[in-house]
Amino acid sequence: MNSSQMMALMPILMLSLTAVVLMIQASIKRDQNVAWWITAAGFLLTIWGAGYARDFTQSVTILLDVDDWGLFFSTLIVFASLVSLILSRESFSREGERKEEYYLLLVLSVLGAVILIQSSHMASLLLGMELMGVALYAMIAFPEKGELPLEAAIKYLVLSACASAMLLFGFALVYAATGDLTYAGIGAEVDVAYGREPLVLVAGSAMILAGLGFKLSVVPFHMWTPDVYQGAPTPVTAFLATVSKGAVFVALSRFYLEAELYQYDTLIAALSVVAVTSMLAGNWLALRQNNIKRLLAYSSIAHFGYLLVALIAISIAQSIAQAQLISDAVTFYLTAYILTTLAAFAVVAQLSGEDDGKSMIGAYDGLFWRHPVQALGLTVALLSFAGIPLTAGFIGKFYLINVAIESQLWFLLVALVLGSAIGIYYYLRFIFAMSKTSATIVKTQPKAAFSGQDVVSIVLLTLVLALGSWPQPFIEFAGRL
Amino acid sequence: MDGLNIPLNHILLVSTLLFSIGMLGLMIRRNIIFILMSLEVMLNAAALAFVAAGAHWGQPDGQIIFLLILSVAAAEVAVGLGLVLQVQRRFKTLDMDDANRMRG
Amino acid sequence: MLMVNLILILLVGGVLAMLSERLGETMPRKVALAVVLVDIVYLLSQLSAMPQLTQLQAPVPDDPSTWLMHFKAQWIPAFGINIEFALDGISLLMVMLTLVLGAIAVSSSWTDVTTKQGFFEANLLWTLAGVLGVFMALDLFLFFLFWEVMLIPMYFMIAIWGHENRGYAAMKFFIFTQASGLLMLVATLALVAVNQNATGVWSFSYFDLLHTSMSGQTAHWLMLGFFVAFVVKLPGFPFHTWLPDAHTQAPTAGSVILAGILLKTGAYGLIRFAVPLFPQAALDFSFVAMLLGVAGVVYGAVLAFAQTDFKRLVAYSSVSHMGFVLLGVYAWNELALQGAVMQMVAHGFSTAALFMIAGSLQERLHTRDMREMGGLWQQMPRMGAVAMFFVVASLGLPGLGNFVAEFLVLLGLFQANPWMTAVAALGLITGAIYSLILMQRSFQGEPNARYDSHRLVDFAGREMFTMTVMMVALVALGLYPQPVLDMAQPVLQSLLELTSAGVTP
Amino acid sequence: MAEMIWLVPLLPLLSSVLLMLGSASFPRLLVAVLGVGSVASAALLTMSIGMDFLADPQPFQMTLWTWMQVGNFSPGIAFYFDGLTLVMMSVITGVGFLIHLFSTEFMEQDSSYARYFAYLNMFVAAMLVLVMADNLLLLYLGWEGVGVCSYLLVGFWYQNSANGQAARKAFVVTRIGDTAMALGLFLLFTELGTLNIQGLVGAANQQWQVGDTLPLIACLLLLGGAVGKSAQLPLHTWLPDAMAGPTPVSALIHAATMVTAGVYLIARTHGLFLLAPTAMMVVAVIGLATSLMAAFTALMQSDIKRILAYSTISQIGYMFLALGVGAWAAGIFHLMTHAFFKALLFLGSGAIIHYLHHEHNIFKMGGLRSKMPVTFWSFMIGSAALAALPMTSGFFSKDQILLQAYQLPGPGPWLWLGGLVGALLTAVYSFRLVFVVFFGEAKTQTEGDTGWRMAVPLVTLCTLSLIGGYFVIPLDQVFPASSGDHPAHWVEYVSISVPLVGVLLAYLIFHSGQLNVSRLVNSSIGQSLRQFWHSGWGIDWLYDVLLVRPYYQLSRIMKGEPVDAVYSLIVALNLTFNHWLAESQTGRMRWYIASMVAGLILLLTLALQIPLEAV
Amino acid sequence: MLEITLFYIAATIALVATVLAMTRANAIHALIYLIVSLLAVAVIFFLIGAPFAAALEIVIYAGAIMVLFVFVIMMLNLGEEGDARERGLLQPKIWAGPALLSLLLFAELLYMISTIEGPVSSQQVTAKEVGLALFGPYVLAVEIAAMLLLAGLVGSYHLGRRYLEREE
Repeated sequence: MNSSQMMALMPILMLSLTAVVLMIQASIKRDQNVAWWITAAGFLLTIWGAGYARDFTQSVTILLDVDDWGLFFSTLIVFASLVSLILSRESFSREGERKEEYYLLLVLSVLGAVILIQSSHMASLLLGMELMGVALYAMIAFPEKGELPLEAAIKYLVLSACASAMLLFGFALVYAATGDLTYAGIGAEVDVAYGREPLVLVAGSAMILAGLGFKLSVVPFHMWTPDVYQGAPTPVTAFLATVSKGAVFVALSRFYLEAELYQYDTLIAALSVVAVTSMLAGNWLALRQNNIKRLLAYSSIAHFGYLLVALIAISIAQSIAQAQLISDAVTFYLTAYILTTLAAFAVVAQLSGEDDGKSMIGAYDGLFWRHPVQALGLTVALLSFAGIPLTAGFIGKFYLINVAIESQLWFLLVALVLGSAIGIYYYLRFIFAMSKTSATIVKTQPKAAFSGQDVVSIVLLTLVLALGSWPQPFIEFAGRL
Repeated sequence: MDGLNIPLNHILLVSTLLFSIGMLGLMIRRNIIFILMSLEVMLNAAALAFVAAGAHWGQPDGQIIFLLILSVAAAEVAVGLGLVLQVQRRFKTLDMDDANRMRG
Repeated sequence: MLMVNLILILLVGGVLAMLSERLGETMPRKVALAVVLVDIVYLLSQLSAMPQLTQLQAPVPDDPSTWLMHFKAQWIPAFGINIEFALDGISLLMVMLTLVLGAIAVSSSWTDVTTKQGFFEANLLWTLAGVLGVFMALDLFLFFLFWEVMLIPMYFMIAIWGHENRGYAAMKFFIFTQASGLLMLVATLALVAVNQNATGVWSFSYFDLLHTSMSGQTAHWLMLGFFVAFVVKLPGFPFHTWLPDAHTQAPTAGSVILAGILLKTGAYGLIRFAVPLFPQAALDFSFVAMLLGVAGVVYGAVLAFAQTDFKRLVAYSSVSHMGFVLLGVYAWNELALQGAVMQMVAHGFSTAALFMIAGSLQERLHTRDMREMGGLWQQMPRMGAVAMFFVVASLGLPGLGNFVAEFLVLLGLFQANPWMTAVAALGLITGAIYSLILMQRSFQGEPNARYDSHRLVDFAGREMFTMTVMMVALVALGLYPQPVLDMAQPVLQSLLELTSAGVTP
Repeated sequence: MAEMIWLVPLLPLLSSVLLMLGSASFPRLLVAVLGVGSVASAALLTMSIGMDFLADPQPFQMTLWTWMQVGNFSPGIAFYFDGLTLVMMSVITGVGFLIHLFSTEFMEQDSSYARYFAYLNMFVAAMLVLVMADNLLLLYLGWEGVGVCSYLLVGFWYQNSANGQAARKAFVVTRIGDTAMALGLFLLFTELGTLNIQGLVGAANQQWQVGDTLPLIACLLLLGGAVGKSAQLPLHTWLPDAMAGPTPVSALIHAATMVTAGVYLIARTHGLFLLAPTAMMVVAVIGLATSLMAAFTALMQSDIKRILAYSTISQIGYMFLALGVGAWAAGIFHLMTHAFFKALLFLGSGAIIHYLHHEHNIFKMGGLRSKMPVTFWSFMIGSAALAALPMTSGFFSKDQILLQAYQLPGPGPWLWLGGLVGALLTAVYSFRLVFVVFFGEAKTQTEGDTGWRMAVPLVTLCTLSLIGGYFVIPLDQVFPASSGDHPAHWVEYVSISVPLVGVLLAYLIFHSGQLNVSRLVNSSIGQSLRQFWHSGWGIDWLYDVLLVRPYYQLSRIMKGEPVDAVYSLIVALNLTFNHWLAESQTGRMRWYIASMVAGLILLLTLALQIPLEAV
Repeated sequence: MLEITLFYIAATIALVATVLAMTRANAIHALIYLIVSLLAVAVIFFLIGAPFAAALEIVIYAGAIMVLFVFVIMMLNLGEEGDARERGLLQPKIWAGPALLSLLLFAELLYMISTIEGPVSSQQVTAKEVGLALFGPYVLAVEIAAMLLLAGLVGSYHLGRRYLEREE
């Protein structure tokens, strides 16, 4: 490895450094405040590092491939982690001085995610995913009391490990068929291998998709989502929903494209079935859900169903321009989704905290009159999820519909439209609850004081709106990735 | 020694069987410890497949992945067993069907 | 910039109205009224400075420079999306209607809304801003944006200040319009994609898309996408069922805006987009569309008659009246189109007034159920007389605006399809039946004993003033509709030429 | 004076608006002055215009402004004035003035005095617009305007919902006819390109031949409107119910003016009807049938106003008969005389009702001859004219109609015969009324006879009813001249004698009792026939069963919004899916794993599909 | 042929031991069967020319990881009741469905691997080769694996420590 490669690895190095510093700090004097600041500084450094590394994009060994796209998403998920970190500050109050372990786990998990995003090899994919996952298990189970976090952690661990096993088995089969472990190598071999052992290759790919699909919680691998979302501490849920899912989706698209899985029609058919059922089932499941965390879980199922449309479309892209449009669509949608989800969880974290009862719809009655800022934040987030214009979610949906039309994926388009139409209902239910004006609620004066989380909410809300109403700069930026 | 005569698909057959058995165990056991064991079986089956494939191609990569799987398994088991301790403390049982508070 | 400013004034005004609540309970409505009036004055002052207005010429549909006004600024060049507004006679007409009814709506909320006035007036103004956007946007993306965004403040108005079943009504309203809007979005994007494939350029501009050539099949499907969105908003049978609920539950000002303006966006969309963009498909589809129109006319009338809820009755009458608009648009000749435009304006006033009366009744009686009314004329003769005026207006009494509209529509329709006209004319009879029963059950008949003991307050100065404005407007429209007709005429003329060029005989 | 013609309708209209605006604050005297004065000045204006016209009978047209201009559709707010217009305007303003005057006393006690005059003035204005209109659209405006005024006035005493019911019935039933008329307008404009009456007739005569289908359809559609407004079969049912309004209203609207609008319409568009002989035949048959049906019904009524209402229907039937046989001038002449004597009769009955505490049943009256002499003589003269006794105005007009009907080639004599039967019945029922009400024993107390404001109109109308037959009305330029030759003398003698026979019969049956018909009446056939006639030939019942109740039923069924069921189904479907899927989220890990495995199997199966064939 | 025979024997042992492990009611018994299975797999590794993997399988998998299980089982001190309970749960009603699923999965996997042809390579991949690769192109993987183990360490420390603290 030469120094240029080291420069390319700057975000990873920064995160590792943060982890090390955290450990050293813990060994000197345990102070959760200092740990928090170290972590925050580490994340900021990582973001700087990601920018720095843009001048050194290249493959680093066979394991990692640092490119602009990956660096952008690294930045994004580190940003998401930063938000999660800020949200975490108020949480886990019972854990007292032990919180620095949580920060260390958070850093390790982000490290896993960044590696996952930049992976170009099965080994790095596996390790990144597992690093992210193992740290997450502990983060989910972090609260000392309560049964739900533990149950969530167990469920996530077992199911996730099961999915990893599927993924690994799939890898093994693909390896057996192609004799290569790098994405590019597989892609190069795929034609020959397909001629030789089509079944093994396709089956292996299908198992890989199953394993990754689990992390994305697409139907039929979605069952864990609501329980884990609900049980996990809210900042961790936010982390899971944005960092984990985002990174896995990036890795999936990389693998899918570089290993040229799109050459198999049947795989596309299977993916289409998954996409359609996700779009519909996710929305149906959320329809009458009263717990906002579970609701967001179900809605995420649908959203990754929508995203799969882009993946399917890119398989049949006719031209470079079309492929560019589709990759822009993925970038935009994923970004919009991550920002929106963060905006939603920023509010949920503040309002619901770790009290499961406060996640219920009843706790949101009249929020507009109690916490206007929070209510506005959640409203904008929900509208963005629903794809109402002026929000980032709308432009994302606009992209996806465009993609579906350009690629003439009519069935998927129908499912997308149907799903979106159903989705409006449950997003509105919460908005309606927030706007309720019962006599007691209206009398309470809104809180005048501004908390740090309000600032987070406002920042995210502004981002979601800005991306929705002035998307051009971002589109240009995404186009260059 | 050489493994010239062992057909790859036989080894894969074994690993597939192991994988299926592990899956079966995962589905039927309710005790969290057995569930973790089943996961080990599945990971091991995948590892076997990797090593076999590596041997098939005469590459060290299969074994390296095996090594990585090993560390993955170790990390997961470590956290998993940590969770087992907490489960026992908070739920007073290891039966996962009884440790079920969330649904719907 | 006029067009952008018009919208901005309302948007900013909404924020001001919301903030002004801190200065006093009653401040917001004053601010809101002032904002709308400022907008009106601004529009008029700018218009008076415009020489073209006196000699309206036919705007060439695909040449924005021939329009009254045109504004274009880049927005999302990646997709060829611009902030593009343009104004022609019909838009101008609708803009003026919106602002006037907006002022009336503010006035109707004067005593109606008691909680969170600031936010209420803000929503009202934002809805108006959205509607203005719809009437002026000529970039399909921008149009869609306004089309959707105006729903949100409207949704809040129903959901927060509505009556007993507001949650359901607001939800239904939103989902109907939103789901149909999605279809329109898909159709828009498909249209743009077709255009892009043909020309290699992304453009959402109406002026570029007018001549998109596509196969008949494609055009048919795309036209349907637009059609459904607009007909849901119109509302046309069988997509009307959100309307009675929304109207019934909305606060008075909400109903006024909903019936007076929001429904017109659907009609406007049909005239501006659904037909000109797909002339051939629209022609092929016109029979079905007219059938739906006739069904709406008759069905709305029958159901209006069956209602016992004052507002619901008026709501169904809207379904019936807007059926005429649908007929007028798809008869697609000058007479019928002029009729449709007239209906948009006249219905705006007459129904808004009826909803205001309903609101006043609810405010006084705390019910909308006509079984608990009766003989109210005795206590409130002024309100009764006003109600009578608008009832006969709504049943199409000659001399008032609605008659001109319905007559022109039917006359035009007769040239297109006499049999359809014969059935649609049933609406004149059924219209009389429900209109008069409304009067009978509320203001006439034996005075209800419930209200013997306490004095019901008759219309006072403010209410009479707003009502008078609308009455004068309707009489003027009925006896001298020429200004309105003249304003719409050049536009319709050029649209007719445009579509006839796009249709193979 | 001619250029002032627009003031004629405007004056009552302005007065009406003023009265509405100031209804609460104006003193009664001001109300009366405004209400009566406006019509009076309109009448004076009409008179002076009429003088000018008679001096120089030149029809003229006057456009105030173009109402609307859409393409080549450009109806104006424009008036056309000729002899026919003059006759109609004179009747409207003249009789209207008298009735207004009468009303000032009649309605004195009513709390809504101003509202009453506002409506009444508005009616006069609308009616004037109707007859003065230069085009059919403006005519339609007046046409609907009088309909609304009629609705308002019939339901004037709104506290009683029966009145409201009657008012709505009147409006809706006429609206049915109006709708047909509107369709006729559409057809005429579409085919002829104009709605200007003169231009239209001219164009029609150029474009169409006698006996073509299009003019037939157009005429039938117009006839639909006429039938509705003029309460002819089959749309006559509203008129008897419309008697719920104040009696002067019945006199003005439902006897003298509005109900004859149909006659006016047909007369005005006679140029069209001449192109459609079949339509004319239909007009004649409808007229005759209506006249007979109504006469029989009138015979059986006991409510004084209903008798007069049916008699009005019957008399308008005569006018239709006249129009149908081409006796245009005779029809209009009868329209005028009928306006005089029927207004007289209604006002008389109004006086009776007024002073008899709102008693309507003639069998509860009696012997009023001495107590209310003015009213008695009014009724005598009115009934004589109605029965067409010689030398009364009704005699001249009705006689002309019957004779011209006889002269119609073909079915003429039969129409004449039918007309005679009607004339006989008319005499019987009108004098039945006189004998029952004014002779015999007094059964009620009166409050004295009429004051001057009631008496003056009554006396004036008495005079007009007597001498009206000698008026020469300037219609020669309007209508084609009739043949001019006279039928055989015996025809005339029979025509003259039949009413006398009728009066005699009435005297014998209802006064002297020498002719005892009770056995005939009480026989079972007589009973049922009586019942049948009394109910107006069961037509109301028929409509109730065929139209009204089904409509109520339909609306009741539909009230629940059947279309919404579709959407409810969609919602239910979604909820079902939601339910199923939510059930699947059991929270059990083993189940979750199983679902994942099943998903994997599914995915593999899908993925392996095509390679299966490829292998 | 010896290798092949040994392979089949080892495979059979592995499979049987795994099945037994999965069906035991007593955790320690199951664990021991699992270790047997792992050892048999180690034999297979050895037979197919991966001695390094075989050694790791024994040392780390069977040795270290399984011992972790033993510790925890001992710590929790699961008694006879637990065994009885476990035994009672293994009803056909419970395993029939999952068994069917597993069978289906197996059938599908079997179907697709049946097409693979060719034996495993004749050459042994020695520990040296593995080591070279490991610290050559895979050097980053080693670093990341370290991080992974760190995460596992911190996680289990956090979870386990609380357990111990509570026990005191």
